[in-house]
Amino acid sequence: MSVIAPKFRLGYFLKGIFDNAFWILTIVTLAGIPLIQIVLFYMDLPVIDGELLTAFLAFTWLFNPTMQIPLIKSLLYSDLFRIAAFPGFGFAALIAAATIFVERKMLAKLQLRVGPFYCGKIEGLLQLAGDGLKLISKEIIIPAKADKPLFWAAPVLFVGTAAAFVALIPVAPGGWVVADLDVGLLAVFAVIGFFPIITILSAWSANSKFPFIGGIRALHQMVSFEIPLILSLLGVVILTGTLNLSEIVESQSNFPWIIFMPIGAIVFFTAMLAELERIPFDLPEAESEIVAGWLTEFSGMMYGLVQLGSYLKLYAFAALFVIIFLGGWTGPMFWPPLDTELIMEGTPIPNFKGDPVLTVHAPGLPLFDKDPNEWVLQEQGELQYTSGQLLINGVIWFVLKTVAVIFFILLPRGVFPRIRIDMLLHIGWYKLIGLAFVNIFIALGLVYAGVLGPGGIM
Amino acid sequence: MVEEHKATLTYTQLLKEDLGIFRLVPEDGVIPDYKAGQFLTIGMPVKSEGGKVVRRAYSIASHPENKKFFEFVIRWVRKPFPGRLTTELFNAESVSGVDFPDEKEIGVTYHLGSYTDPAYSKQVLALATRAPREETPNPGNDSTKLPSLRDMFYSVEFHEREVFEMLGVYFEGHPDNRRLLLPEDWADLPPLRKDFKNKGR
Amino acid sequence: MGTATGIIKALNSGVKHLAVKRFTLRYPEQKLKFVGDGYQFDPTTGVGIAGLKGRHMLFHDHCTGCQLCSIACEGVAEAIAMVKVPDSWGQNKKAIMPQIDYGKCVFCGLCVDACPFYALYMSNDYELSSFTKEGLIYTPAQLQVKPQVQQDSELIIDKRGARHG
Amino acid sequence: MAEVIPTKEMPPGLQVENVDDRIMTLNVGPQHPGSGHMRIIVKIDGDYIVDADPDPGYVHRGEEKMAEARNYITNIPHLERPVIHDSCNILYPYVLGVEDLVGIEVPERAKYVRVIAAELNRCIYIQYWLAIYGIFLGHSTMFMWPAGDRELFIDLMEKISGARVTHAYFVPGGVRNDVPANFEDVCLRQVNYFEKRIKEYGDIFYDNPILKARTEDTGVLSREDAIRLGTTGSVLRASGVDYDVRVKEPYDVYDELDVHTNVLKAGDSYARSKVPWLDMLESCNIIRQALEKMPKSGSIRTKLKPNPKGGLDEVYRRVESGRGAAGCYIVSKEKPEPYRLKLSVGSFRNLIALPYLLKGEKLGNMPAVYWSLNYWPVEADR
Repeated sequence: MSVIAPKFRLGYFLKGIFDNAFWILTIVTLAGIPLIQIVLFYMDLPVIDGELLTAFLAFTWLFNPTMQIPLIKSLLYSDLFRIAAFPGFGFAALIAAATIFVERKMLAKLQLRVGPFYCGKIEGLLQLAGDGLKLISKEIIIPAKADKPLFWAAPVLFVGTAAAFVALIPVAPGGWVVADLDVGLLAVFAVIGFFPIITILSAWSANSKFPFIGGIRALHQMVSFEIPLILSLLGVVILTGTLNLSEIVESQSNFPWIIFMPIGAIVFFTAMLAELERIPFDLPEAESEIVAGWLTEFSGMMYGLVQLGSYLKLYAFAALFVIIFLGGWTGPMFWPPLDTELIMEGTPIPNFKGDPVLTVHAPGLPLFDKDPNEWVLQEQGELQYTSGQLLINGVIWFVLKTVAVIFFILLPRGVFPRIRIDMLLHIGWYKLIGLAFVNIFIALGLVYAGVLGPGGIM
Repeated sequence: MVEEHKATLTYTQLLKEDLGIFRLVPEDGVIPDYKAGQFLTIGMPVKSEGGKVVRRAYSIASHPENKKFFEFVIRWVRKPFPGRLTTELFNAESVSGVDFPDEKEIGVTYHLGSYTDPAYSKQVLALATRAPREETPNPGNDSTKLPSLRDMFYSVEFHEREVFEMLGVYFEGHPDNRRLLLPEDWADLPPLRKDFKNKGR
Repeated sequence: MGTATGIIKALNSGVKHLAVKRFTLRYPEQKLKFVGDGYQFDPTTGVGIAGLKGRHMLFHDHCTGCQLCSIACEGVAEAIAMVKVPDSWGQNKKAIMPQIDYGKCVFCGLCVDACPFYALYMSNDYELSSFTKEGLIYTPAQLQVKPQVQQDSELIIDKRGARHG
Repeated sequence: MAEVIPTKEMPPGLQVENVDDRIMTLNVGPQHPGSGHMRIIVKIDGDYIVDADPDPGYVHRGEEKMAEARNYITNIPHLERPVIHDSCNILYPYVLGVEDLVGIEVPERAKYVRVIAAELNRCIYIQYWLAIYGIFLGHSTMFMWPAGDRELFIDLMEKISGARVTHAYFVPGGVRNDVPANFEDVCLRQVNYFEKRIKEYGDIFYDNPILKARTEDTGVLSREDAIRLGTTGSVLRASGVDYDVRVKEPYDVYDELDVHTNVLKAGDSYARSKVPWLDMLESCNIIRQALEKMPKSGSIRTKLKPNPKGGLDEVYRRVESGRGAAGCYIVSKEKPEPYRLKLSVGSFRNLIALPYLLKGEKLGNMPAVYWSLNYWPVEADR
């Protein structure tokens, strides 16, 4: 029995549509068009085929079928794309969204229920989008006497820090990382060190008791678990002799480090759960004790931002685990890469006399086969060449491994209850640090025995 | 129903180290007729507590036709608290107040059960007493008062608080005579009195 | 090592349930099947007949307007009011019949127990929601209509767990 | 001369507290996800609770006063409201008491049906309680499983009584209607399936080392204190007191059934949460026995006068409900309505142990201790 709600009136409905249209037009004209102009006329633009890209050229090439692919390629290789889309924020956010979906459905399956079911027709695919819309449309309430600037800044800072963490993660061979630092691992720890500060600031600024207790708990937890987190990775650093994450991955082309350092992996995984505030270590958000911990006073999209940040963090930690212990993108190729010469120079086909009359180019992947800035790099003497197959193969392995790790991060939520703060600190300071030292001794033993590491047999 | 008389101790005999026979003769007033469930509350001023009169209820052991004295056979129960009625034997199942506006009294019934004694665990012991009732109650400050049993049975604490707010019976000696279920700003009659009318029904 | 085995046992139990059938009843598509035609009462023996206590059914040709159902309801929910009906019946000289407000009714069924003339029964229909409070008041004419109910889902228990099917 | 600090005049009714810097007062409830419909005023020093004061009454609805205006039959739907998911058991002492007052006998078959319905209701209650215990400890699976498996018993109760939660099924003189045909088979099948599920609860929750580490040795209530505080039900039995009204003072046909009392010695939160779990197994046993011994046919209800009156009398009857002994004290004055009706319920009696146990505990233990007391706020308020 579906009846239109009695309050419905066509006039209000139309007025709503006109209102929306008016505001969208206003914002587009006042902000959108200037933004496009700034991007087109004032930003550094790439060089394509020896010609500097200008707005005019970009618009022209947009409708020129032969120049579309180089144009898109130049976009793919620009820094903006890396930060916003592929190895950076967009990719991570996509995996985070998938994580939320998988978490809901998997937990529902474990608990003999169906989970999100109706939104998006198929198994609640669009539920997350619905939740996002709901959060955006909700009112943001700020407690009286809160420290407003800090309170506003906290969620943004949280997402920003999580995104900075994501920027350090390499996902594919050939420098597919936003920031390829030589001290990548140190940078990771530096970024992780920001989270407790943001947490305690937001908890303090809310001027409320439950966030305060939650913030103090989060501080305890994060600070005490950072030490085993760092110590557990020292073994790998000793063996590889580098802090660069890409090089750590490349050192595992034969075998992942988890084979030699299972203890380190377990310590890192446990400390990771605590850093992520996942069950069984979700004390800062323990709902039955302290409402929602340091998230109690957040509402609307502020809460949404914190959630987005924490799932980005989850992806980044899972990726870090993959990079350090599971060998990152290394894995058997799905199809063998073609020789560089085959793609670039082609195979000359001779006629019966033996004179080459025809050159056949092997089909590469059109977007990924060649760097458009090749000639610039050639002149600078640092040409990088990434085969499209290698890239796609690497990304697939990386995502598969990350998803597997994420599954194991999600699983405890259905199986374990929350633990208590004193048990948590006991685990952190007594057990995990001890185990981390055991792991370091194993690594040192391997080095001094000459089995692995710099100068080792392998 | 409750009368207070002075009485003299006329005879004691120690049967065992913790069991004795005591006889009391009331100085004024007569010994009432026998009724089932009759008991006597004996109060004595205790010097160590500043002359406060401590009351305890005892069953009468004398023959129903004996009109000369009350006889008691009293056993000193040492465990767990010396000198008190043992709580190992009894714990409060419920304390319910009943309003009797016609008799100008408010009855309070303690239902006591026992957890440990196999003989008593099959039944519930009802202790009933009554307090005077006033037409315009002022809970806590009028004559509707009873001695609290909280010292004897720790478990009656919340029950007595409930009776206090629901019927206005103040329990002397109760450490925490606050409201329990009703709102703090309740200013009407105690709701379980008969003259408190439900709105509607 | 008790800790490790406990953790592994718990994880195993959790993962095992990923393969168990889901228990949820998907309500608008599936509806539970109930016993019988609803709760009825036999005043001669004084014993009811099992069934769901849903929306009432009023048989106009049995109702005498004796108000016993209304009196029974007074102490419970005051949901039953006696109203005039336009057509007159031989057994109902005053032409009054119960009108039930489902905003107040608690579905205890004491009115059915009170009726000595087999006039008031309860049916299997439980979908009574309405946008307005007035829509919850069912007049004698509405109560006369036998509800159309399609309820076919039952609890199934097999090797892969219990489910509604 | 000490300077007299001028004090601001406070509005009447406002209290000024001496604020200690170390002590923080938390209002846990009534809108707190870990309180239920009550407030616990908790004072914490760091992570330790120094004082806890329960403040119930948010769902007080005056059932006892309302009962004085209604007759013995129309009271039935009202008196089951305090614990709607244990409605048969909360109604049981009232029905027994009215039967004593009016002086009627219950047919043999009705007694068995009552026992079955009461045990089914006990399972429904304990599963609901267990679900909330699970979510209080952050174990969301333990919330969903019992809440789902509860459907098995709700389905059975609905087949018997026609309502899913508020059954209004017991009446003085028996029960309102006979069980449907082939009920025995369905009941046995679902009870057997549920016994298998109970083992799964053990794997994921009760044998979980994290749960044990969390709840063992917290909120320990010794045997002496359990007796002294007058606790009842699972709280008492977890402290090592062998007491169950079903065994000690059998009502209806419990004396013909083999009822085993589950007693644990530890008296901590873990033991208090484990006793109800064992009770569910025991309930399944009792249901099976009762189904076997139940007369296959016969009268189910003794006919009562339309408006029964009690004599000038009073009666106190008690039963073992999901939360412990539930008693009903009825004072009758030759009227169709009770003169005074008092419900003595397990939740209210266990509430007294809450401040006693919480003092000195950590804040993180508060939900575990609080809910292990088998406390149902609505029932305590009545």
